[in-house]
Amino acid sequence: MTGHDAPPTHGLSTGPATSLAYHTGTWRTERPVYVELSPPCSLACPSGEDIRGWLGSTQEGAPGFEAAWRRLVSANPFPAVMGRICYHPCQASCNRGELDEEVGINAVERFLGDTALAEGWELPAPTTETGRRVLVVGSGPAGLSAAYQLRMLGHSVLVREAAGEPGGMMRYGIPAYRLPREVLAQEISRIERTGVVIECEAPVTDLDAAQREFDAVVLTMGAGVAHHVDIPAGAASKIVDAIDVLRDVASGRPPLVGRRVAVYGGGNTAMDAARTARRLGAQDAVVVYRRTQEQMPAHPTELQDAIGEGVRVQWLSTISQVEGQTLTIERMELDEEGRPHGTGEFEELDADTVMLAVGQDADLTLLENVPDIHVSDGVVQVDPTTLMTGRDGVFAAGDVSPGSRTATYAIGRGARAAKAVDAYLAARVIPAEPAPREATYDRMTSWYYSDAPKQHRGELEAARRVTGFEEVLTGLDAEHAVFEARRCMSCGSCFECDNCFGMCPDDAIRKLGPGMRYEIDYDYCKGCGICAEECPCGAIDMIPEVK
Amino acid sequence: MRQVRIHGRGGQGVVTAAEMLARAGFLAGHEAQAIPSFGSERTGAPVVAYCRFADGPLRTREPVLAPDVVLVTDPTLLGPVRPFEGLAPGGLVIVNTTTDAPTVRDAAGARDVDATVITVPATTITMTHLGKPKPAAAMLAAYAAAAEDITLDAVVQVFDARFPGAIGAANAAAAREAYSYVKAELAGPTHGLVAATGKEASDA
Amino acid sequence: MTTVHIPFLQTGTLAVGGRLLEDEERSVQSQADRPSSLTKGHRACQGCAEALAARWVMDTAVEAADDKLIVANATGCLEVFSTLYPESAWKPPWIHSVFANAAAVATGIAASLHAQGRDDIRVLAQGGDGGTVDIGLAAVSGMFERNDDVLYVCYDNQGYMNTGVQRSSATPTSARTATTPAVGCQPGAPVGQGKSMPKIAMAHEIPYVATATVADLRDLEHKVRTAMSIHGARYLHVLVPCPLGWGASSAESIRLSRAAVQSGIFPVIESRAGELTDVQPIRQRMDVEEYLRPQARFAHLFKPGGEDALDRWRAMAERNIRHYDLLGERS
Amino acid sequence: MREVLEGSQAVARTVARCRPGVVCAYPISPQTHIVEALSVMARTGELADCEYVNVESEFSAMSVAIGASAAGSRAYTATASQGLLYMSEAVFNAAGMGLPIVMTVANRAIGAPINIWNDHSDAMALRDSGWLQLYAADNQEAADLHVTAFAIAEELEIPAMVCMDGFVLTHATDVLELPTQEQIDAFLPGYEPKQVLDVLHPTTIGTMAGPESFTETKYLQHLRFLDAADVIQRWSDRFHDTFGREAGGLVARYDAHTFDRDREAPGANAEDIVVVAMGSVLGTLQAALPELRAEGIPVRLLGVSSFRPFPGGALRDALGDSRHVVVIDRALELGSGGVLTGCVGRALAGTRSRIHSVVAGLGGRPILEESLRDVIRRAHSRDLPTLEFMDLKAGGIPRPPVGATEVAR
Repeated sequence: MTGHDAPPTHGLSTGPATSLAYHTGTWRTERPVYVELSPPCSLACPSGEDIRGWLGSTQEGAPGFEAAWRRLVSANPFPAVMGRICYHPCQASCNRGELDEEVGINAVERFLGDTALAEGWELPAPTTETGRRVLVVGSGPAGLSAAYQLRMLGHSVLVREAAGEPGGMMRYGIPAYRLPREVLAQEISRIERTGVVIECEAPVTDLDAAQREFDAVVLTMGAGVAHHVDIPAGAASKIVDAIDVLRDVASGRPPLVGRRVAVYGGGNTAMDAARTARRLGAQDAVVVYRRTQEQMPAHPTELQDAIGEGVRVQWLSTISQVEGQTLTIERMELDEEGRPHGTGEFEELDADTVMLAVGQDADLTLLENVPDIHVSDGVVQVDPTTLMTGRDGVFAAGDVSPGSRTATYAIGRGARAAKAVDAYLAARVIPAEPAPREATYDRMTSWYYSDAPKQHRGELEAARRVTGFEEVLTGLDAEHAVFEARRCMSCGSCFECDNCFGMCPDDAIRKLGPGMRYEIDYDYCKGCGICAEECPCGAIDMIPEVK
Repeated sequence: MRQVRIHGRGGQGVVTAAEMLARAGFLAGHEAQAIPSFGSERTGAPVVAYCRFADGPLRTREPVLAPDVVLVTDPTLLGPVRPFEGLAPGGLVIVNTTTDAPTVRDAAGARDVDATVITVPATTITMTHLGKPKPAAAMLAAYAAAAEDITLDAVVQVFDARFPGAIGAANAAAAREAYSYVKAELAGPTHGLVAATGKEASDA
Repeated sequence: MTTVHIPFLQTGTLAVGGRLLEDEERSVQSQADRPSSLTKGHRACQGCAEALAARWVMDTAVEAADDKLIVANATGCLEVFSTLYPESAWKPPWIHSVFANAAAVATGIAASLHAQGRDDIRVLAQGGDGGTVDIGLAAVSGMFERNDDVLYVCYDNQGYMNTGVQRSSATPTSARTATTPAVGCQPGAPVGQGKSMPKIAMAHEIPYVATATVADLRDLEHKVRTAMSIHGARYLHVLVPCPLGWGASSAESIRLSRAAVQSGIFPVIESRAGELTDVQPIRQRMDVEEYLRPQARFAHLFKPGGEDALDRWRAMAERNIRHYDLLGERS
Repeated sequence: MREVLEGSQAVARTVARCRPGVVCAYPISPQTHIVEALSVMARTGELADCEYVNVESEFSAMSVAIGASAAGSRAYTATASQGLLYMSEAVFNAAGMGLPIVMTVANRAIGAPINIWNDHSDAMALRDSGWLQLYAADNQEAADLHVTAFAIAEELEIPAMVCMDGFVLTHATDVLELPTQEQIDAFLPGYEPKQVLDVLHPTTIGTMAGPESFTETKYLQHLRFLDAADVIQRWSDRFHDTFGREAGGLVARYDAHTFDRDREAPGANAEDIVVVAMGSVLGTLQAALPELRAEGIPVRLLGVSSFRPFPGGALRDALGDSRHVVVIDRALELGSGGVLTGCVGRALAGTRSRIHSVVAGLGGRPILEESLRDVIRRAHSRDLPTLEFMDLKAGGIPRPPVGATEVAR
């Protein structure tokens, strides 16, 4: 060389990966940010289950089942029960329904519940004992949910039940072909093993006394009293309350209902009553309902199941008179606002028994002399946040309080009451919950989800069903349950599909390892937005850089 | 220095002939140089090549302008390419033809040029042995017979080296026949195959 | 062409990875310690699919070659944005010579390695459509016909994007470019011009020809792996949307690739020795509009007078669907 | 061993003995015989451990050589004329990347009009390509130069063209002595690339340089060219010491009387006319000039062996006190004069030298000894213009005979 420096190699060769010196992050006008949104299933779940979470654990197969179940029972101690009787509003709102068919959440829940029973998994023991005592009045789903959650929080809980067996409507209102008694008993006794004490045939009659004995009281007496309508009826007519029939059957005293049964009403109890009538020997079970199918409160699956078992439905019909075995039915029509009105056209229907299923009322005798607890519309009025009644330290949840009368809702309200009681006992205020951001379908990139139809649970042949109270729906096996769980799109929550990591043109995303998700390297991220666009579950937001 | 010019047609092995001549000259103890003059012409077109022998270094790259020896491998070229042009006085012209020297001189318009003209039916001879109209070996053998620059052995040797085997042998046979032919004719001038000027006749 | 059998998972083979996958089922791109052969700090435009495809291709090739890969790169965006002295975004040994000669440089490297007895070191050449289909075609064709041991990868963004979006012979009909403006009676790139490089490659009857897009990583990785398992001349043609040149949002590069495939516009195929051996069927049929409309270069198709051009696009899609049986109607 | 060989054969055999790893071949006259000969040797095994690649163009020939060189092989190709221009982009590129490729250029004119014969306009067109250009005066030197060219190029990491006159040398047969395999193995070091595409030590070759670094890149390239003169001379000396004959170097000096090549020949005197030339015309000059000496014309001969780098210093040394130079030029800078003359003129700037540019031998026009003597005589009698077209025909280009067209008939 001529005394001048020359580069080590010619033609301006350079070392590998020296571009790291150039930070392309300065080009960015928008930045990707990982977010955790609420999936529509959970938002729709009255029990507040972390459905996406427990489906996620289930996806891992057998090693994940127990973790899935534990995530599930943290909100709902009755997965085997609810996996059978829940009307799963989660599925109705499932984003996967937009793609092919909704995820069979309920079936997976039942699978987990049954698996837990088979494996003998126990609910967790409380980690502390507060020494505070709480009385729960009633052992239906709201009561047991509240009792379980209170126990988990370390309180000592006594449940007093007026009936001979615990379970409330789960036991007395839902036929065994939908919920085998053994399953219910196992899940209740598992709650008892956490330390919850249930006393049966122990009606609470004195609230003041109860309050002296306990630090808080939760009222969950339910709505087990049949509502009555006035129908002109002859003496020879046999008119019974549907809820009583169901209770009698559940108590082992099946009534005689005759060959032809008419059920009056359009709710789930009407469906249960009609299907039960078939099982009790009725060859003809007719549901008489004054409105249309679209308007009926019964869950569509219940209706379908009933029809599948030979139940007939007479729409837009009211029973105007019962004389002996003859019912007079008036045809109805809907006005512009969808309300039924009589048309003056009549027909007759033969029925040995008429079952009334036109609603149920709460048993409020305990509150008759308690002026500071306000009852309105037949239910106990509560603070919508704390569920506390007008009386300090007395809370109410379930069918006795306002809201949807389903077991699922009751479980959610029971849990909420427990939380409120816990805050009350600690003199805390329940913090306001942030408004959830829903993971809507339009955020999703559904392309990435595998094509997969829903795994339908097997059903007993209709002919076999009506001959007994055998359970109609069978469960999923493990393989199918995992398959079904894997249909979950994990809406709004990263499930580590690696799309963002793999599809970043700028190599600007770091993968942190299993369960740890990813980290964006903002030194290099140019903000192109591909990660957000191609995130299957919509878990990345692009937000403007503040300059 | 001896300078040779070879006229022929594309495909007759003119360039090979020049190279073989240089090789033969080298074997004969000379410095040697062969310069083909190339065109973009194809088979059948007139081609010329040059060769030089010397006993000292050969440096010039000039084409041969004043040849001591001219080889014409195709009698039809005698008119068009003027093979006698630039010929050194008393030069040697060897023509592949079945005719005689006077005919050659007439055809080339060189009736009075001071030169020795030798004719040899090289193609006829070559066809007999090789079966192909590639008369280079026969022509070089005729040259060996007519002048001291190269030897018949050298001609046979260079062709055998370039074309080992049957082709080399056929070329050698053609060379020997052509050599004998020219030697015979040089020994007995009565056939008129060697037509010389007055000066040449006394040399012969 | 979902060739990796994977039990049903949330996202199957369509996503990059998935936490439920076994190690051996994982794509190269899903590995936390993937080679990242084209690493961060390069200066590609936001959303550049070529940068993405190049990393995908090369990472797979590097893995398949057991880290023994040498790359020759044609002039073009990929070269310019990755190697502005003194910085280089490449990790493997890499050379850029000129625009038209990547294939020939690769041939030289392969020849050298063979002469050195290093057939274990593999050679990959890459360029854009201009460097491959137009100016580099002779060198590519020569490399093909000699069956040189080179995998040539063309990143087709359908134009000369590096120089400011001019038409190449890979620019599709009616696309607006700086040299085919959207004016006149036949706006955009002329009808009846252009050529199919994969078909040209197939005509050479080389051991392996395939097309791929950035819409299907596993398919692309599979094809690179397949190509790397073969010696001789191999060709991979990858469609890479260019947000700048196509007039699309930087976030849409993958979506557009998907639309190109699902509409039938870009057939994803495999060929061996000139024979068509595999075709990726359409999974969710899309209309060509889903591909065309987001691209500003086709905006004039959706204005009055654009109907004929749009019909031509539909016809093109139909022809591909028929020719390649993209809906699986014949199989 | 002295033997009779065609120039192309001599080059091909010598190249083979330099043990290239990759040879690229594309036919173009008058280079073709070289790669033909190499292809035979590749088949017979004489060219061992070498990949012989039949490429589809000169552009790819150079490109394949680039790849091969960058991958660590000694790479070789040969071309001429249009082929050199066709590969020119890659030619510049190889130099810019410092890849020590050796290429034979069988010098030939550039069209149009198309012309396959010899002159120097092809290599001259690429004089600024960053390659060394070493010119052979005869076939012995053409063969020998390849040995030193590999050594020089590889030491400098600058590619080298060995230029030999097309047809005049490539197709001429001469008595030569080729370096043997053993001699070359002892003389030429093995190729040890300083930059290589190595999977164990990856590097990026061929980056883009912006305005902030391009000037410096070129400046350093320039400095390396300055270094090249010493390296060329050193290898030439070494060759001379080893083989006992001249090959290359910067300039060729000749004895004032015998015109034999003589490295010890003194510089010219003040009264001397010095003929400067390059390539095979030097041989013709060697043959032509003694006659002028005999006539009493004080003429000296000086050959340019290395055209790139241009050896200004060595040229001035050899010219000594002479200020009268006749350059025989086989390439024309239109509107100006010979290309070599321009370089000589720049080297002699400020010396008040009288420089004639004699453009000769374009497109294969034979350069005749008598014509050369004529221009020197005229230079001596001060009758030679600064720019002379040797043997220019009066009346311009011959025209087709009138009426000799199909249309006219």
